[in-house]
Amino acid sequence: MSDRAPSGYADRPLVKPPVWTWEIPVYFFVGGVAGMSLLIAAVAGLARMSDGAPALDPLVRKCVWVACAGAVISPMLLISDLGRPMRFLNMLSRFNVRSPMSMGVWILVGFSGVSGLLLIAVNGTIVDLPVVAPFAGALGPLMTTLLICGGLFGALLATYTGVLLGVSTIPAWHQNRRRLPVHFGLASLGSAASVLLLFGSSDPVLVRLLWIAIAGEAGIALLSIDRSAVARENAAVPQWTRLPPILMTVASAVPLVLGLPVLAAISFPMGSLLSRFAWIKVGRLSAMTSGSSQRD
Amino acid sequence: MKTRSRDAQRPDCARSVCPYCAVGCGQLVYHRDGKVTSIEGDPESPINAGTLCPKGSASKELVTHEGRLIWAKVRRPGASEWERIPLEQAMDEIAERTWASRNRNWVDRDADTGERIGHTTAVAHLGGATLDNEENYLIKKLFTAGLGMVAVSNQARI
Amino acid sequence: MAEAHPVGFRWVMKAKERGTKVIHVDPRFSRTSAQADLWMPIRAGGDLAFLGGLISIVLKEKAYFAEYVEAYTNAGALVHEDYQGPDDLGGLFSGWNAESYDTSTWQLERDADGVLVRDPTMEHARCVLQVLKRHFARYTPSMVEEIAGVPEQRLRAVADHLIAASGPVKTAAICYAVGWTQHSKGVQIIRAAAILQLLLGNVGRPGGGLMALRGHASIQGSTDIPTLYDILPGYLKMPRGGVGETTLDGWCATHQPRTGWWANSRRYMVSLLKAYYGEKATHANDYGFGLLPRVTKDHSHFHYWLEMADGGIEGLFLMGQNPSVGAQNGRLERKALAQLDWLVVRDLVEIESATFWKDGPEIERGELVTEDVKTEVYLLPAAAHVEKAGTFTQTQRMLQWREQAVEPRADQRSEAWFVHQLALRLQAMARAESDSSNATADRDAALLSLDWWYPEVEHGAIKGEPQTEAVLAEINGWRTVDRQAGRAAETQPGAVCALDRENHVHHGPQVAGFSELNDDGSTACGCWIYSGVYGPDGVNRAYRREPVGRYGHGWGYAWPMDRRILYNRASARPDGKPWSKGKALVWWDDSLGQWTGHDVPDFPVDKRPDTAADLNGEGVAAHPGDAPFLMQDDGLGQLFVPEGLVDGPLPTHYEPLESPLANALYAQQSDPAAGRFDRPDNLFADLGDRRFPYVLTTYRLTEHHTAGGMSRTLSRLSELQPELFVEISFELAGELQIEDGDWVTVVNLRSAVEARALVTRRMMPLRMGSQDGKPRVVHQVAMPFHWGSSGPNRGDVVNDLIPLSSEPNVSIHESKALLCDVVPGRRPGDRELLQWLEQRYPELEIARTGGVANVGHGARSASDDASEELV
Amino acid sequence: MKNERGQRHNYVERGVTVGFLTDPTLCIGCKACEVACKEWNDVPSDGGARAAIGSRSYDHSGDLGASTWRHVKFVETETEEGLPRWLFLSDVCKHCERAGCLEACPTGAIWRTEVGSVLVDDDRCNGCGYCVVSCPFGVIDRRGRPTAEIIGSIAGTAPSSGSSEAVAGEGGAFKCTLCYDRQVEGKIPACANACPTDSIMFGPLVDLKEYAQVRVETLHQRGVTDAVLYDGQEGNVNGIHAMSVLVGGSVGDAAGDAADLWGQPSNPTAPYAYLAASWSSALLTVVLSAVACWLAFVL
Repeated sequence: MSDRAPSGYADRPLVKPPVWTWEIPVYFFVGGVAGMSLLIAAVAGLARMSDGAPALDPLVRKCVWVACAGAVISPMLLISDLGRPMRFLNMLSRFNVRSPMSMGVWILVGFSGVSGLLLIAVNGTIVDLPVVAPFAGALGPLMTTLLICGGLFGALLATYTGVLLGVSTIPAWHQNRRRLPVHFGLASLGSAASVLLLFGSSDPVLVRLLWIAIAGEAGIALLSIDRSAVARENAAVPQWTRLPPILMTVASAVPLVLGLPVLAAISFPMGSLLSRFAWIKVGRLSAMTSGSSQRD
Repeated sequence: MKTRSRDAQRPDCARSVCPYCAVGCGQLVYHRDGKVTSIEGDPESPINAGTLCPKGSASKELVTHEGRLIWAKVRRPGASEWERIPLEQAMDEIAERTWASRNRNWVDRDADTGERIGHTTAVAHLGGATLDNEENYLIKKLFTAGLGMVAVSNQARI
Repeated sequence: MAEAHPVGFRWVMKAKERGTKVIHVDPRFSRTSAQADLWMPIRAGGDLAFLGGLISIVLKEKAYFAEYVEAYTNAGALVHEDYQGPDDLGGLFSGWNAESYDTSTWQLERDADGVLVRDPTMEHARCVLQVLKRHFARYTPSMVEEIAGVPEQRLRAVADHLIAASGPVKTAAICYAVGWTQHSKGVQIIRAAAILQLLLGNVGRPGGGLMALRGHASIQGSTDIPTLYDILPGYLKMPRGGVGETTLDGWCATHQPRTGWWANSRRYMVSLLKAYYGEKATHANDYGFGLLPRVTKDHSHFHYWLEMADGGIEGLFLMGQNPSVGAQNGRLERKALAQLDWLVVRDLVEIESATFWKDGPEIERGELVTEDVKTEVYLLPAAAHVEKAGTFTQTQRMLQWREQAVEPRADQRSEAWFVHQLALRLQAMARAESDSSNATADRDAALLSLDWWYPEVEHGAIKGEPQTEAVLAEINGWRTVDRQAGRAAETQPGAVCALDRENHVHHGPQVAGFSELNDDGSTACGCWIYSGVYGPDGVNRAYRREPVGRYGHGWGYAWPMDRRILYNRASARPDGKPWSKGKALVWWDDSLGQWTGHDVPDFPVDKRPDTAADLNGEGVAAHPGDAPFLMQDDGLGQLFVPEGLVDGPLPTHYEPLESPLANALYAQQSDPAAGRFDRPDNLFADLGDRRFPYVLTTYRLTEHHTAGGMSRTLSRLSELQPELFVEISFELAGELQIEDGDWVTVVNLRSAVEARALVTRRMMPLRMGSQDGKPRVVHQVAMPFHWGSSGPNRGDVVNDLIPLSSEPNVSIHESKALLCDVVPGRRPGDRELLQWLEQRYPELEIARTGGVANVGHGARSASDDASEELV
Repeated sequence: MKNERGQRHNYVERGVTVGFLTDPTLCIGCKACEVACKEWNDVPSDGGARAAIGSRSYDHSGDLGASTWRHVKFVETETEEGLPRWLFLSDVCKHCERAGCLEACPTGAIWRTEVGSVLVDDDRCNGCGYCVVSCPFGVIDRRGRPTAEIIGSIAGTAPSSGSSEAVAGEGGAFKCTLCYDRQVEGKIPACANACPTDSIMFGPLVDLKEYAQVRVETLHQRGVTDAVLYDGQEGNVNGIHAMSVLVGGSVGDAAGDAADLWGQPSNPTAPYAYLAASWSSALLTVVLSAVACWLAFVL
């Protein structure tokens, strides 16, 4: 036998790369921000309860506005990425627990519904309507349940996208199936806080939330430096995919320490958005190098 | 769930033979409304028992692809493009040219021995291995037995 | 076979599953080799030496099937005393007179009554078997290794398998294709295989024989009913000028032997003439024999194409062939088309041969300028196989009728329609001219006598289509009707398509077979070997679809007389009993007093096996009851061929016309009778020309079809093989420093072709003897030839690399064994290609300019000794 | 066991689970299966991710995908004596017993037919692409934009004829349908029907499984000692309906390196294996972030 290896298929990709384009990473970011802002609204509303009704202070109002904006933009992004956009309603024809895509769609529907109601509720016009008057008493608990549901849907919307990638055959994704939801959740929390800061809300809570997110991201970054997916060692990984962790930790912490929260509120969400693109890119590379001869 | 089954309403099915190599695989040519819908092996043929090779399997595309010539064309001497020509006019022109070239180069007798030759070598023919026996018979009958053309050849050269 | 006849290979695979050994001999390890038990790499051009080696082993070890050989072949016949073979005359046979052979010294001894003298013991010094033994004595295993590159123990393995699979109880089959025929000694290679099969007793027996795997759907049909220059339907020879064949009797003198089946030639020729000229063929005018044109030289494809290249041809009909890509020396072929006054191309697609004036390589290279090409080109769409009814004849001689599925569109027509419409017009012109003046009576006698009676049918929007069944009926043959004696009221029973275009009764009942044909004008038959396909019972046997039994009788119609295995009398012992129970095919049944079996007996049905030869009998009657080979004059298998081959009675190894090796066996380098068409645009590399160190061979891929017109235009086949490539061994790729997938240019004295390198272990350098002390290694490269300059999937034309040449007997070209050089990188662009070629090989420029070499052309090749030329 | 081409079967009515068994020791690499499949199903030309010449012997189809539902693979290797050995295998969608694509599909377009095959309903599929990243064998793909561009941009081979004009069925996910429409007619799939040497065997899965064991055993007796059965029992797809014998791997190995040689996963894992871990992590994050927010507010 000569030393010549047989021409086989060991170096050919075992699995197909994702077909998604830019709309999906943007949706991950927008959905995440919208989701987490509703969580912030919920906690804010409940934490500052007064006489049985959640406080609808400016922060909560802003959060609901951000959530609603996300609830409008997200479906458009998802639908535009579909191979056949006109058939998006087919997604609502069944509820498939085993499919993160199907669950995600229903989470988004739930989230949009609740944030819509909250938008109306928060603007107070509903309260003066004569027809609503007799139920005035029930408004407080209604608002509470709405906020709780909103917060829940919001947090799920921000984290299910991690599951969407984690539950796949792409090696770089499924090997990080536990880390991705946490990472997307924290990134969304921090981004939501940053967005609210940028919208002029000076509530000190936001800075604390940003700190929490930065700390979380730093933890994840430390965890993944040691081993992480095949993507890291793979030479073909472009350099910019290493940027997001830095933006979301160091580049955000320093401005905060220097008392320039606005700077941090720009750096963190940028890192978060870039991170979504990085995970899609790494996913593609991982698929293309999934051949058995390249298995790490 | 719409099944695109071609045989649902039993279109006619012609029994044919593959046009590619000389193994002679039997083919079933399904067609509907004057169009070929699919071609597959004839299961009863003792030669191919319903199977086909890649070329035989591509027979449907062979007879339906848009690259097939549809209209008669002529290229006039020196022209740089084709031009359309009615088929009947093309046949007339071809007949005239054949008649003229053959008569201009008719060899009736051998110059030295006077023996009757009765042929022309100025009009030639090539082809035949992909044609039907009936077509080759008519070609040889007209060209050789009729017009006296001897430069008649095809891919076989036996 | 798996490459070009995949479904044929189905049955080899079925046999292999039941234990049959499959041996594949090929310079390239192909998809056939992948499933073979034994692959035999061979130097292209060494096939005859390889077969000679096997024959030599079979003869030396007396491993031949003695009883079969003694009874059924001319092994015992005695060769003429003055016969001398290649060993005596340096590679030539006795009778060579510089141009051709005088075959008188090849004749076999006959007694006073003309019967062959045969030595039953086959020991006589001059008997064919001993001549054969001496002839192949020097084809020893070591010699075969030196010539063909086949290692000795591998040759031994093949011999052992063949011998073990032969004899009374077993049979071995040999299948071959153009890998053997497309050589300058092609016919002799087939002859060597025939000798091997006769010696092993495999001819005429089930699972034995020699099968040609032919390439086109009806190429067998196109030689049975030939659009060829030298034969008429049924392999009757065309009359030749200057050899005393002015009359039918003259023709019969040379083509109607007293013994053997060909004794019936006269009846077949007269019947054919009655089919051609109908009532105009009478006893008085020698049945119109004089109307047939005379052949005066070789009018086959290459010969008349060279006349065309020199402006000697005005018009050409291309009907279903694409010579610009499919024929050899493509540059010469395409430039010759530009010399025509008019060209008619009938094809499914716009093939390269129709667009040579528009986008052919010569236009790109400036050798032809569109405006200067005066050829008028008619491009007429052809109907596809599903758009017309008719018969194909496949490679086992079986006619199969195709039903028409759909109508052709717009101007698409069948060839039958085209020829019919052309015939009507030409006959009208002839009639018009002959009415006005009878000066042309002699010239147009044939055309006016032509019996163009065909009734027309209308289908879809098409009018004037000749009825295909009527043509098949004419091919089958009928009893003629004397039409002058008043119109017969109605058709007679057994007549088929009996009304002509004017609805008059045209002919009588069909004949049931060629045994009913007469030479008195009472029968007409378009092709005697097909007679029986459309008999008096009105059944179109080519249309039958009920196969019965092991050989599928009842499906289609195998000529002659639906017989599936020819010479099957040889599947029984001389006494008529089968050689063995397992291999019984046809045998004598005493109770019936007839031959019977699983196939139509290839023997007079009621002729007892022990019948003695009738000394003055006619035809087959002259043969004894144990002479299976009816077509041969003596009814015996011809190990030694005294008559009929122009380059020798026995196969002899000669080197290809372009070879890296000197002929190791004889002084004569290549087949003396092979044609080289020595012309400036058809040069051959000389022996030992170190500028062309590699052997080039060409082949077909499963995914494409010959010149590509029916495959490169289809997306589903093109994407399977999208680009032209050349298969190169790892060793050669190492020497040339090229990687798998790189561009390389394959170049020789004809042209240069660029292709992707497919570096593979399936091409192996061959160790062949030694050269100045060192073991000699010969590299081979292999290229598929499907690509051309038109259509969606384009590439260089590999046939541009191959010179015109012609094998002595059938003038087939040699495209399987040539020389080339392989240069890394793509070839120069079309504009600079010719200059680049002439720079590399100055003799090209000398040939083109007629002798003036331009000094300014830079580097000279080492072998150039021309004196310094002024610019 | 033989492909029944003459008679019509009634597997669909009787709900018999059917499948393929592909035997490379009978395959002659002619690709009739690729062409017959495309002709019957009108699959457009796969000008997309074309494997350039020279990278894969005579295999220019590259990979299974949206416009290549049958794909003959070519492996050039050597025998012990150093003679060439050329192996062919016709690859196809596995129609897994537990299919990743089917479970991932949010619209219910991918369903399991009465004969146990996994079928994409082209009228329902909206091209979300999630099945593409859920197939452990890398078979199903979305046709037209952007897969070709993505692969092209990464693999550095720009799609050779990446024609821009719309491809038939663009935007939908496609794969082998096991010729469900032919089966409804009682006919066998187009690829098995065309296969000249019956290397592709179609029939009830139970019979195929039984025949496969016998075939592998016969091959071993005949000296093809490296023949192994690849039936997807490893991994979590619970077996595949398109089995194949694999040759060319090391002798007596479980299907490990033979699978690698032929580019098949030796341990195919459908993504449902990751659901629990990933969702639990997500839910944990929901709770933790809620708590984090609470703390941020309360402190």
